[in-house]
This record gives sequence, C-alpha cells and structure tokens, in this order.
Amino acid sequence: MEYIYAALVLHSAGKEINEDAVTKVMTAAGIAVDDSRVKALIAALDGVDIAEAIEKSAVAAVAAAPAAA
Amino acid sequence: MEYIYAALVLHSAGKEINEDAVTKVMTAAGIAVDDSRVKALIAALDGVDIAEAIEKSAVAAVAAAPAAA
Amino acid sequence: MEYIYAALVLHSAGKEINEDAVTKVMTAAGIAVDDSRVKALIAALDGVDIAEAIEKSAVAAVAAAPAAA
Amino acid sequence: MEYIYAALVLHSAGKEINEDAVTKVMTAAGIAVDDSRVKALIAALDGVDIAEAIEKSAVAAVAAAPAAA
Amino acid sequence: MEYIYAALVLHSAGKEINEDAVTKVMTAAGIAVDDSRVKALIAALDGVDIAEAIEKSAVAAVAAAPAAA
Amino acid sequence: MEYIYAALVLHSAGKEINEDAVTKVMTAAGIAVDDSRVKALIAALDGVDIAEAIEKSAVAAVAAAPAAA
Amino acid sequence: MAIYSHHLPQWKRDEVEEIKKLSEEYRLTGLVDLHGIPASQLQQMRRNLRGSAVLKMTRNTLIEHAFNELGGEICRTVEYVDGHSAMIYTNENPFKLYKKLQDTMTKMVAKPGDIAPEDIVVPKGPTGFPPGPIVGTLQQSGIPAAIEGGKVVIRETKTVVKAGEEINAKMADVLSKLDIKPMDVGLSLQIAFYDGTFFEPNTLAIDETEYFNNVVLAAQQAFNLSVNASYPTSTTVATIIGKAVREARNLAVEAAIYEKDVVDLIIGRASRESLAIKALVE
Repeated sequence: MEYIYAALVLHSAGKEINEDAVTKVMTAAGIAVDDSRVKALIAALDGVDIAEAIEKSAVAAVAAAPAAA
Repeated sequence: MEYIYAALVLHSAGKEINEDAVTKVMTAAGIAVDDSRVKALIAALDGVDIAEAIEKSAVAAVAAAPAAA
Repeated sequence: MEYIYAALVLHSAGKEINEDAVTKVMTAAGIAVDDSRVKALIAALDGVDIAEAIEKSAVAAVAAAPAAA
Repeated sequence: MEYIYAALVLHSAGKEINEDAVTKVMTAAGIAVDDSRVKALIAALDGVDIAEAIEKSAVAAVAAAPAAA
Repeated sequence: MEYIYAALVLHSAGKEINEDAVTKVMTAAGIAVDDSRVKALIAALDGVDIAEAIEKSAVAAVAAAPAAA
Repeated sequence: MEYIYAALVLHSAGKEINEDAVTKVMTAAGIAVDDSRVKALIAALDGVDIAEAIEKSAVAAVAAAPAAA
Repeated sequence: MAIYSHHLPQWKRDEVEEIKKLSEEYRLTGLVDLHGIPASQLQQMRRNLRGSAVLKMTRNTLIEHAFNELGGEICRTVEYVDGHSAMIYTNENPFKLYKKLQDTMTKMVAKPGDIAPEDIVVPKGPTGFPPGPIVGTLQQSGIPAAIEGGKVVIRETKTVVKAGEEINAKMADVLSKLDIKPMDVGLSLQIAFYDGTFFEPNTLAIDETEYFNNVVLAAQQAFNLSVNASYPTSTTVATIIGKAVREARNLAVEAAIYEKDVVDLIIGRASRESLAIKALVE
C-alpha cells in the first residue's frame, strides 16, 4: 500500500501526483522505490478523479452501515 | 489527512514513525510542515497498534457489506 | 478530546476559535494546557466548516464500532 | 450545546462537573451564562454515568442499524 | 420530561410558550414547579423552531450520515 | 395532540390521568376543552400502557435512524 | 277501582321508583338493545358487567313513566326506547361503557330473516359431513360442494350473502350446518346520558391503537425536542451527551485533529480511502 499512501500524501496536500513526486516521498521514507511500480501507479491514476473516489468510499461505508439493518 | 498518510507510508514500509521521519516525508512532498501537528500526531499514535486499526476498519467495512446484501 | 470539546464550546456559542480562546477555556477548567496541542488544533481547524463537519458522520465511527463492539 | 460541551471539557479532563466549574468554563469562553440552564444541566446529570453515555454513543450508532431489523 | 410536555401542550394549541404559561400548566397538573427549570426550558427553546425540532430525529447524527454523504 | 401531551404532563409527573386533571391542565394552558374528547381520551388511555408506549418510542428513535437513510 | 285507574299497582310503582333512583344514583344512564340475545347469553353478559354496570330490564311503559316523572334533559332518553330496550347504569364514562359493551359482542348463527352485517363467505376446504344429501342441499344454496376422497368438500371459497342482504331460511339452515356464525350479538348501546350530555353510539367508538401510536409519537417528539433544543432532562441527557460526543468525533475525523481518542478513526478513514484508490488502480 505504500505507493498508494505516498500518492495520497500528495493528493491530500493538493500537490500534483507524478513519478518524481511519488519517488521523492518514498525515498524520504527510506523505501527502495521500484520504478516500474511507480510508473504503473501514475499510468493507472491518469484520468482518475481521486477526490470523487474518496468521497464515494465514504458514501459507500456510511450507506452500508444503515443498509445492514 | 496528509500527516496520517505520511505516517502510513512509514508504517507500510515497516519504518519507525517519529517526528523526524514524518517531517522528512512531508517535506519531500513539498508540504510546509506544521510542527505542532506532527507532534500531535506522534503523541496520538503513541501506544496505538496501527496494523490493528487498519484491520478493524477493513473488518468493519466488510462486515457492513455482506450484511447490506 | 478536551481540546476538541473546548473548540466546540466556542463554536456552539458563536465565538471565534483561536489559540488564546481555547487556552482560556481550558485553563478555566483547571487543565494544564499543552501549547503545541492547541496550535495543532487551530491548524487542523483552519479552513474547516465546523457546522458542516460535525454533521458529517465520521464514517469511521460507524464502521469502526462493530469491530470494537 | 455549549453547556454540554463545557461539561465534556471538564469530564474529559477528569474534573468534577458542578455549577461553578461549568460557569467558569463558559465565562472564560466569553459566553453570558444563564444560571438556570447550568442548574438544569447539573440536575439532569445527577446519577448519569457520563463515561457510559460516551461509550454508548459509539456503540449506539451501530446498534441503531440492527435494532431496525 | 414534564416540562417538555407542558411546552408541547402550549405549542400544539398554538399558545405562546413562556415562563408564566408553563408554570400555570404545571401547577394545574399539581406539580411543584422548579422555577429554574422553567427558565432553563424557555431559554433553551429561544430561537428553536419547535415544529421542526420535534420532527427531527434525536438520533439524527446517525440518520444524517447518509444524507450528508 | 394537545390532549395527549396533557396526559403525558400528568403521567411524567406521576399524577393520575383523569378527566378532571386533564381538563385542568388544558384550561390552564388557555385551551378550550372539548369534554367529550377528554372523556374519549381517558377511556382510550384506560386500555393503553403508556409506559410501554414511551418505551417503544425510545426503540423507535433508534430504529428510525437507519430507516431515515 | 276506576278512580285509581291512572295509579300504578304497587309493583309497577316500585319499578318506576327504582328506575328513577338508579338514574339519579349513577352518572350514566343509558339504553341498550337486547334484540336477538338468547337468555343464556344475556345472563353471561350480565355477569361480565357486574361491578361496572347495572342492567335493568323492565317494561317500556314503565321506563317512559319513570323518565316523564324525572323530567328535565334526561327525559329525552325515552325517544330512543324501542321494543327490546333495557336500562343500563354505570359511573364509567360513555366511551368506556361502549368499549365494555363491544367486548360483550359474540358471533352467533343467523336466523331466517336476519340481515348480514358483512359479506358471508363460505371457505373452500373439507367439511365434516359424510357423503349424503347434504351435497345437494349445499349446491342448491349456490355452494360448490362435491365429494372427494369420501368426504364432502367445498371446492372454492364463495360469498353466499352480501352485507346488508337478508339471510333466507334455507341459507340460515345451511350456514348453521356449516357452523358459520355471521351475526354479531350483544348489548348494543342506543343512547347514553352522562353528566348532562347525550352521547350517540356512533361517536363513541375509540381506536385504542391510534391513541397508543399518538402516545408513542408524543413521547418521541418530546424526546426529540429535548435533545434538539439541548434542554437536558434525566431521560435525555445521556443522548445529548452522545450527540455532542459524536459531533466532536465527526469534527476530529473530518478536520484530521490528531487526538488519542480518535486517531484510530482517522487511520480507519485513511485506510478506507486508500483501499478505494487501490481498487481503481489495480
């Protein structure tokens, strides 16, 4: 999950999520970075509305709880 | 939420979570770090089993989901 | 939680929430105030719509609880 | 809710909740205190286990769901 | 709860809810009236839209969650 | 509902609910009392377990939350 | 004897005086219709009312006589007297009396000429009859009876008399054989005079369920008002505290205020958000 977490550090601070930024964050955490995984992450995130996805995850969790009734 | 994500980057890489490490991660992300929030985070995390907290949130989400079916 | 409650005393009475005000409330309650926690609180609340935030159920609270139960 | 939050500031700091203490907290917050509301609060709290009420509020959110079943 | 019910007798009959009116209702019911509780009630109801407040579920925090999501 | 509220003023204060008592409460509230409605109320409540109804309302409050979702 | 012709014999005089005395003694004076109640059941109903109401059966002329002597508002009661009326007395209010009388109602078999109070339905299924001429009797009354497996069965559910229609002799006999009891028989209130007011029976029916539901609603509303207006009572203060605590937790998670009591909730939220993103990129 560390790649995702690193991307979300950037996202939640309003920073751009790119290969260089993710690599820097992970390196600073002392993590050996796998370039191809960073590339894959950035490619996968292309076109993804992260804010919306996060918002949806909240809705889903809350909706699930009462729905459980 | 960026502080917690920084802590999670460290956690998922098996690194120690302390003020210095969190600050480094955030600085690398180009984020102006508020020392007091880092301190508050570290203090709040003291004694907290992060793996368990993550586990619980996942269990809860899953528990809610099938029940919702 | 006392720092958060102190902020909510101020909020629900329509008062401004700042370091000084929070410190005063806590001191009046006989609590030894940790300046950096007050600073962290004020920093965290910066830009937050409190009225909206208190209504927005922490998904976590609902989801996390069954595991805790 | 300011009266309730004032009581919770005191409770979470392990202080006794009485008319005098609540009044002091609120006055420090710059709130004009209505003595009768403080009295009503203290009277209502008589015999109430606040820790239990707090505990329940976390469980209640969840318990609500199955109860509806 | 008798103070609340007394207020609701007045409200549902379209009468003004004030200290005097509540005191009269309760006295007629043979209840020894605590002036400070009556005052507290009137103060608490000040500015409250009673029609709305009686409809809004007190467990709103939970109910509001999905709505707010 | 004013007839019901009047009965509940009496009930919650531990007073007997009879025609005379209800009439007094309502008259004190400035409400023109319809004798036959008071009689109907008393007759109807004779077969209603008020404590049970109140108990049920508490359960309903909780149950209502998810239902409102 | 002629000069005493307008005087009543002693036993009648006693009856009239008793009616007058009861009417003055009890808060409620009413008339009930005894039509169609067999004597045995009437005795049972009387026993059931003992302790709460007094049933007084006498001649209509004596009832009229008594009310005329009483005079005043109450004497209008005589307008409701018919051939099967009896007096009823109680201190309960008329709504309670009505309810009690409703409880005395029992189902009985129909007699020829009775009017169906509701649709009379013969349900499908086996009957207790062995095969025999009963099949023809049933069929003649429009009931689809047949013999199946050595038993008389009714092949489909059938409405045989509609509400308001008269039950003829043949149908009454068939229904009786089938043990169908369509008639409501009991003491039905014709009029009640209570504390100076007349109450017609059609205003006296009470829906207890509705009252129960209204009490539930009122209690709910009072609870809501107490919590929403933050007016704490011993009943609601725990809920109000719970609400305050939830609000504080919501704020803490929403604003990411790193406090010990809520940091696990914040981790949980971050974790869920991360899983949502993970699901999108993998």
